[in-house]
Amino acid sequence: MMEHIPLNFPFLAAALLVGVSLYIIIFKKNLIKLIMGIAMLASGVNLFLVSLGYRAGGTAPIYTDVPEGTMVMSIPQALTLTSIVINVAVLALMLTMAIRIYRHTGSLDSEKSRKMKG
Amino acid sequence: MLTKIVRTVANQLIVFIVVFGLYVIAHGHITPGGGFQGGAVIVSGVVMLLVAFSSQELKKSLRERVLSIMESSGAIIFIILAFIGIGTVFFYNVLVGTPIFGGIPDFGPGPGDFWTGGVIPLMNLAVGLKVIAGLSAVVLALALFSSGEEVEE
Amino acid sequence: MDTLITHSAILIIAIPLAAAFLTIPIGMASKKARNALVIVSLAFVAFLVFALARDISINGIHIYTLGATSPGLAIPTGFIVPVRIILEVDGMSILMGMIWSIVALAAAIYSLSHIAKETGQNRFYTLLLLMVTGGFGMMFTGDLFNLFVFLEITSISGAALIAFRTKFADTQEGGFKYIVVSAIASLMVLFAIGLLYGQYNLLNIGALAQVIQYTTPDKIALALLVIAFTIKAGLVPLHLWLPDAYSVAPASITGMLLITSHTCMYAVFRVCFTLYGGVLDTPVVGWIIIIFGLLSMFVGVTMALRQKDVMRFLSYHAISQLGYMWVGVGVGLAVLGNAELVATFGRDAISGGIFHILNDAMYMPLLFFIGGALFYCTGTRDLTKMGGLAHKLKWTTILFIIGALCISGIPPFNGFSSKILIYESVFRFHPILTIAGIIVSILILASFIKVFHSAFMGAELSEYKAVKEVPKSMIIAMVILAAGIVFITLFPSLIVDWTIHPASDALLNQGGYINAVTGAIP
Amino acid sequence: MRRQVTGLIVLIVLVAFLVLGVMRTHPFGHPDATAMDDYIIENAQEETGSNNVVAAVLFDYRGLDTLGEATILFTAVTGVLLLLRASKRKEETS
Repeated sequence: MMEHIPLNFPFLAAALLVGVSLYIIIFKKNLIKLIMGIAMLASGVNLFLVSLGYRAGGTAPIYTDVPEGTMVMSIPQALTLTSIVINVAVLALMLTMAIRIYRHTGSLDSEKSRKMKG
Repeated sequence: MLTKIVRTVANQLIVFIVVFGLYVIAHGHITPGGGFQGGAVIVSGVVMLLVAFSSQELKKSLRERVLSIMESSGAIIFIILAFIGIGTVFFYNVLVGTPIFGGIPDFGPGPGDFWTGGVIPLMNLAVGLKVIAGLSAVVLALALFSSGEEVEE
Repeated sequence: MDTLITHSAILIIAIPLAAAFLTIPIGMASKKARNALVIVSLAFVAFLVFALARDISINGIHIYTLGATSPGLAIPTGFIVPVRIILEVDGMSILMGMIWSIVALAAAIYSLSHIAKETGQNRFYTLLLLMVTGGFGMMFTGDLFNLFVFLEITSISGAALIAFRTKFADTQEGGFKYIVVSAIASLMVLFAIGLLYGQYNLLNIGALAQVIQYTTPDKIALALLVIAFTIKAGLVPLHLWLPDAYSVAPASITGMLLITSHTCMYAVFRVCFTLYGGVLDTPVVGWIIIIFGLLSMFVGVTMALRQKDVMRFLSYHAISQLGYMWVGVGVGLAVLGNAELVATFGRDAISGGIFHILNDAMYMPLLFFIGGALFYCTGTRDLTKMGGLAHKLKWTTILFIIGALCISGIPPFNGFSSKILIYESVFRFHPILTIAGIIVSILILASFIKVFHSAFMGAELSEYKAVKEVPKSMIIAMVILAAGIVFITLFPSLIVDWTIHPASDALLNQGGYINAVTGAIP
Repeated sequence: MRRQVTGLIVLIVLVAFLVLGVMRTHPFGHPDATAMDDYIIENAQEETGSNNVVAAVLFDYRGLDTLGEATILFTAVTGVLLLLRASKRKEETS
């Protein structure tokens, strides 16, 4: 029974998380929901990155008193760390602009607050 | 501003949060963690204070101007640490083998020595300073702006 | 001097960065010192870029391994693949670097008086320098993840600068659109990097290019990378954010944003030619790029014809000009597998496309700066409200005429020399492309005549009686770009031999790029 | 309505792409190629003196990325403070 479970389950989960967030980004009109969608998209990509580096039975790539054994790959962890911080920065700026838009137009609906067309 | 109970508890807790954050920053090269993580821990304490007290209250002790300069200096320290390697190559870890953080641990598992890592602990400190100041400034500015006040230049 | 050249690749990235960190503390003390810091650091970087360009034309591809025991040590001794981040500067990167250094310097000088009345100038210049850093990083890096990081620096600083004038609602909307689009695009890039890393455990472009096999995940990574970078470059049909963002930014930033579009285009070329060059199904990808490039040319120019806002008008023209470059390089990509066709016209088509990048990077920012000057003088971007400005703005009018003649490809201006190079080579590939290009050129000329008539000609309007010529620093910035145009116009063959052909050869020479990193002859 | 249909098509195509891509990636927990990471895990202690290999990657092997990351944070903070600034100077209002 165990063999039928796909080993790539974490990767699929990451892809589906990306899919759900893309759904939110494409179909939701509220700016805050859009921002949440982008945060989820980032989480999906980060999940994918960090699960790429996993090695079965591996420990964290830090030499401590833990007995020697396989270690999981360290570069994906560093990349994920970088990407998380980048996303925090992007989110902060997006929220600031959303607040400013709300101040100007009184609405967070992307249809109503839209001024420019053509 | 929340009730007196919350404010008192927050006032006591912030000490522990800051100490833990500093621990995470300082031991970034031997245990999980580092400048970003420890900085985020301390900023979570700042957010707690922001919830317990009002943003106006907090503004008296955390000036944005000061935070700005702190952040810039953290960034400048980081880039200077990268620049001191330029005798060899940019980002070269010059301190490995010197008395300051120069220890090289034996290969394989071990308890970890604080005086290792070359420029890595120093960079962690610089990044920590930057993250604390930067994220506090963002959180504070957003809170102040939502309560109707704009940031001074 | 030799040490300076050895370290110049990283210095070009690190000096604007250090200056950006210093801008806020220095700006708090003195405004003049801050302005001097910005201009001097950018001028020094421009000097370094040209010195490096000279070195590359003599010694070939420049390698810089960060944190290794020597800059040229790309692969650790006794090991097989690169581990550290490597900066790799070849003819194409340095051409983009030269463009970026000139435009950034001009934009900084232009800003000195353009935003003089606004608050928040310290942070404005900080972000401007950070954007310069991000652009240089994207051009010079040889590492995929590093490319992503610098892409993010460019996008975030760009978005904040677009929304700089916070008192208008449309600036916030433009900035928000820009950052949402950039965030999605860069996360797509990151996903693609993950797919490549998962298979080959490599992040270096050269090392990846050596082992890449074109499996299913590779194809998907290619699609994600190309889509993401073309979104950021503003290729039709993914261009909808571009006019909204470009038209509301301060004019100096619009000029720089255009170069970031070129840089994203450069990233597409890097991915298609260098990363996937050996395995790519080039005719298919080439044709896709050509078709969307043609679409860009037409959609851009037809949308521009009906614009009333001068900056939106120019933004749509920018899209249309980007189309020419896509078509030129796309033709080169389509014949990449066939050495004979590459020699007869493929190389010329790529050269034409790249030459057009250089020309576009000179006249398009100039036109954006003029649009900003009109806004500075009249307080409006609406063309129907302007008129008779030639009486007051002598310099601006002359510069506008130069820019308009260049963009419409009137001989002997520089826009003509690159367009003719594209037309000639593309004609041998498919005549319809050349005909389309000529039609679009005529439409561009028509639209510019219309704008010139409505904004500059006619009787002096009463509400603009008090208008004076724009401040000196704005004129100096525009004259720098106009001088570039005149230089290219006078010596087109010199420029092509010195900068354009090395750049197109660098794109075609995938083996050289790989060899510089891995040291193995592929 | 037309926009919704286009959106749906884009969504389905993209998700199909991603799922196809991740299905063909190596089995979870058993990466095919590990040369670069093995080198770093072997040599990080000797070359950088850091027991934490992730810290060694962050600040030594891929230091420029971390500098970029710190720069991005700096950029965002600067951007937020720039956008939330008062649009008039204090001396002008008083």
